[in-house]
Amino acid sequence: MTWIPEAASNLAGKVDGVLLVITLISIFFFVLISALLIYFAVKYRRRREDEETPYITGSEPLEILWTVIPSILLILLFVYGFVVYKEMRTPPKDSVDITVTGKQWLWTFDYYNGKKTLNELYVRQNIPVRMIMRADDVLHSFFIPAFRVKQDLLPGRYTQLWFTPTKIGTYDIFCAEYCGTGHSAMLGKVVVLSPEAYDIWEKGIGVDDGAAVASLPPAELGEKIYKEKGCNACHSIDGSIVIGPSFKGLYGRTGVLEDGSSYTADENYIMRSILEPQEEMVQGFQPVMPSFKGILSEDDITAVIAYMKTLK
Amino acid sequence: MANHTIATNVYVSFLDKKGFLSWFLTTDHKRIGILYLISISLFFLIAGTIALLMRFELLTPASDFVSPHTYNVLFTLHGSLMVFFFIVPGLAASFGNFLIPLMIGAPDVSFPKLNLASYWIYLLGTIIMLFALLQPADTGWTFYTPYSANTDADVILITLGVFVLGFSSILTGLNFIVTIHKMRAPGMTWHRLPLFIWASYATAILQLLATPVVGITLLLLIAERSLGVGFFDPAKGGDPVLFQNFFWFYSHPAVYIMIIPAMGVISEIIPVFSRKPIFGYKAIAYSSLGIAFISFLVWAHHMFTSGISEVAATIFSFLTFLVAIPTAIKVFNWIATLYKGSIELHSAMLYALGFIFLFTIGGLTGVFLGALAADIHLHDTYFIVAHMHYVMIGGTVMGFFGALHFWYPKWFGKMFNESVAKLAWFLIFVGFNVTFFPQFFLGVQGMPRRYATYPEEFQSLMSLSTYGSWILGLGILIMTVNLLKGLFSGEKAPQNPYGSLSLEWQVPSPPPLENFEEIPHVTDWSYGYGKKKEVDA
Amino acid sequence: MSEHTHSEARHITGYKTYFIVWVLLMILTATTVYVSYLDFGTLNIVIAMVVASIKAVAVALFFMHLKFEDSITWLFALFPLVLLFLLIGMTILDTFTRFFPIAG
Amino acid sequence: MEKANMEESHGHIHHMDPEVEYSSSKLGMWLFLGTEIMLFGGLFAAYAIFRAKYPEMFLESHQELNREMGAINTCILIFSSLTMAIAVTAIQKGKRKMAGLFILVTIICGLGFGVVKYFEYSAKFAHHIYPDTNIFFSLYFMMTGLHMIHVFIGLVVLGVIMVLTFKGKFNEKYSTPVEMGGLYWHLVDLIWIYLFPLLYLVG
Repeated sequence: MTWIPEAASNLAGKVDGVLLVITLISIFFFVLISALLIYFAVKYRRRREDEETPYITGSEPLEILWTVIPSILLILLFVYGFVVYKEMRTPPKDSVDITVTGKQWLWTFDYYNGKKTLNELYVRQNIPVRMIMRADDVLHSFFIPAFRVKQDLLPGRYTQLWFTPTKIGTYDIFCAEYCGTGHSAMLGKVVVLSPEAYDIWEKGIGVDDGAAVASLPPAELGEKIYKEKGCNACHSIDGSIVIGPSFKGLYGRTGVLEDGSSYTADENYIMRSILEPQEEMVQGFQPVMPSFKGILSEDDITAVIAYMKTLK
Repeated sequence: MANHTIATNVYVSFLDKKGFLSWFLTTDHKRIGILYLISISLFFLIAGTIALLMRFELLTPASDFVSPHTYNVLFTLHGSLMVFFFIVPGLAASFGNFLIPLMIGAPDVSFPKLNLASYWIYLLGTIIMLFALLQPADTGWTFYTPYSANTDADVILITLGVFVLGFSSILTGLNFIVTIHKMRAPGMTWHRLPLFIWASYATAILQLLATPVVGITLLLLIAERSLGVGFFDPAKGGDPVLFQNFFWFYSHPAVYIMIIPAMGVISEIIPVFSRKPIFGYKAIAYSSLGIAFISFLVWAHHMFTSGISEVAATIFSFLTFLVAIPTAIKVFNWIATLYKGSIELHSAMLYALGFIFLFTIGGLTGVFLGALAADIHLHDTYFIVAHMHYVMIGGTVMGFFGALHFWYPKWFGKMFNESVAKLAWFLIFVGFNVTFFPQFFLGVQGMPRRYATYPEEFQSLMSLSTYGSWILGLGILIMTVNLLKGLFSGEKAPQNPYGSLSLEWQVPSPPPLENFEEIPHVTDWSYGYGKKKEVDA
Repeated sequence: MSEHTHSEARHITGYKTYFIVWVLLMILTATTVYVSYLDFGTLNIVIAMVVASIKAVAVALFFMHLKFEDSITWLFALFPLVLLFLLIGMTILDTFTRFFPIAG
Repeated sequence: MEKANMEESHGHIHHMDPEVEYSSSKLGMWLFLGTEIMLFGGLFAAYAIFRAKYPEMFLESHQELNREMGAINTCILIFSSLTMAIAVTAIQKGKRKMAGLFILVTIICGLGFGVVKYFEYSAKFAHHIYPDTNIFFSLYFMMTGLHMIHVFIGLVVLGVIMVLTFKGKFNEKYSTPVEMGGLYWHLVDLIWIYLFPLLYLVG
């Protein structure tokens, strides 16, 4: 295990610099204080009951010394932290905009090129990206540890952050602001692609990358989609109700809708529920699910249904 | 030092009167202190048990012990109970009540009936809180909007409970300020006051003037849920970040309400067991006031990533660094007090030294969070959790345990088993570090806080943290049993077992009903240990 | 220490003083209502607050006898106002300096 | 240290020196008033922010408020402050009956304030204006509502003090509760002095 996640953005090295300097200063003071503490506690331990101790009540030069030195150090640290922060908060002019919307408990990304992805952010190596951020319901916080960036998303107002991804790879996106039951399941991935790979992704249809996925059996593809597109944040596979109904035994189930009519969870009902979730609400659930129109293809939905069928 | 009080064998101890009503209707500050002590200890144990449950759930990445919703309820309860029911009233109300009149040479606080009323209000708050447990909130102890305004759980009751508790805190602070101003014994000038009194004074100012702001904030949250008021609701033109501004205007000073009394305790324990005058008395005394004042000016350092303006973030970061200075001064002064002392490693002293050690880590990691760039990465991760617990457990709780062991003989007139106390200290110290030190690394690696489930890459450190919590829990259990056992079967405590010069040790243990047979005449400060040379500082 | 000196008899304010203060308060109330019908732009709120503050000071000094209190009372009467300005000032500072940088 | 010497001369410590008790109560009361200022402080801060954010809403919405009723209430409250101040001076001079009567006038004024407020609130509800109408009315109802609660508490406190005054519990030597009640009532007035222009007289 490494001390700190891989530095995969232009900002990461700079933040690490601040962390390192403070760490070194902290270690110095910590060692100094604890060494003195232990040394004094051992050296001056009480040996006899009637030991004489000197009447020392203070020392002005010493006290000025240990007021002034930490003060100077602290102000320098403030300046260092501020300088890096300023850069972190000032996106370059040539950055591309990607809009991210946080919703309990999904990330939706809208790209400058008209694409739309869910929970997976695709970025091109060495091109600065500015994230324009907004929340649909409650506070969320967009956090990519490998990039050392974090910013809360607010309903009713845009916030922003920026970074230039420098290393090809896949990194975690966490929601860092508590947002309810599915908070810890509000995970995403940021995929940094080489310029060539990015071009291919940009031209491709749908969001899944390549033939390897297409060749999966439908139920396995469905399971992959279930995990990657955030279905798992609200729908369990063990029968427990998190936010929405569990996928376990869902296929073929019958029941009553909000308007009193009955439904049978056949292929068509499930497809409608994924594309227009609010249209036919089952009694007892909140209308909170986003539409997956344009995010899941018909093949994807078929795969998800195939996966559901395996969950008896 | 004052030696006017004659310790006679025949006296009426404040503990002598028996019966429920003699406690429930008491206006004796020492008894009210005990009532608070029992209440806060109970909440400490309950909230601590909840913490153990949470750590048990976090042993593995999946949510296999409790559901995510239950986990969220657990950390909300743990936070709210620990913060509002244990640590905010904590040392200030229990030891503050017991010690302030004794230390300044007064028979009681200025308003004894108001003091009792404060405790009743505290009880009322706890009763409301118990009802809130029926449908517990899942908002976290910070009640951030808009989640707290929209969640299905019952947020109104728990916030109402905290609101009511606030009044207890305000009235206690008010009482202490007036007491310290008006009830000092003759000769007890400001610069002869024990440092615990300075600390209590600074704390009381914070209690008095910061608490009403959280009161109105929670009231507005209640109005938001019940009347549809929209100050924090973006859909109605409100601003969720405004809630955070208001909330932290109280809750940052509240951090100092929690820690300053512990600093006061440490400043009392160290000179006694070093047999040395406290080093830099005035610097420690004024730094308490300094910390209290600056603490009103740093609240937004909890909000650097929340969407506040960059200008505000910069100003608040700068002010945050300022608050580190008086804190550093205190630590250096404590260390210097040890120099050339005659140090006895009594269990209370071990807690005090443990405090310095852990609080230094807590303070230094605070510097990371004050620095803007570093905070962006570390905010809302386990680094915050670790830092906060190093300050709150490593600081306040260590101070609280230290105070318990130090003043135990005075308060209850009994002795506890010192060897067992040292063993418990060792377990607590080790267990605490094993629990929380790994969390700094988890935070740096990006593990967010308040996660019911977590990615597998964090498992080894998370499990280590859970194992540590078991050691910590065992240590606290042993300590509790040891102290309780002492109450029933402990030896009778002498009047002044450590040879302290402070006023409270010059009366019998436990102190008589109105503390002093005759109001003492103070002629010197209470830190006059050691051999004076020709030149007096 | 000033807080300990209570040797002088406590000050009793005369009815006449109260009456004068009351007349002043009424005149100021009339003024503030009158001014609100005129349009001075942003000055309106400034005038309203200045008038209100004069009234508040008059009430505090004479009705509440602050004029005759010791320095500690003054300290604790004024310190909350300092904090209040900090709360309002810093919150406003945050709210109205939230720039959203335009890139590209 | 006069206090020190005085205290020493007292054998029974629970009968605190009346001077110390008096000055303690007064200091305590002022501390409490500071708390009250901070309690309203959050609302004042919210007011400042939202007024700066939505000046048009404030201008438009405040026209729904009845300026005359606000002005009448201001006069009532200021007058009640005057009568309360007179009551304090009266009891300090030992005139119990006069003090009691002026407290009674103060209470009547407070009730009058409540009645006017009742009509104001009813008029708002009749026009379907509620706390959730917009931010301005949220502020209006929260600020005046919290103030109204303080008026009611003040009335209860003054009611008790009035009865005790008529019963002769207070005199020129001991008038602390009357003075404390007075301080509280003046604070209620003081807060209204700000609420009136902020809510009723928006430019």
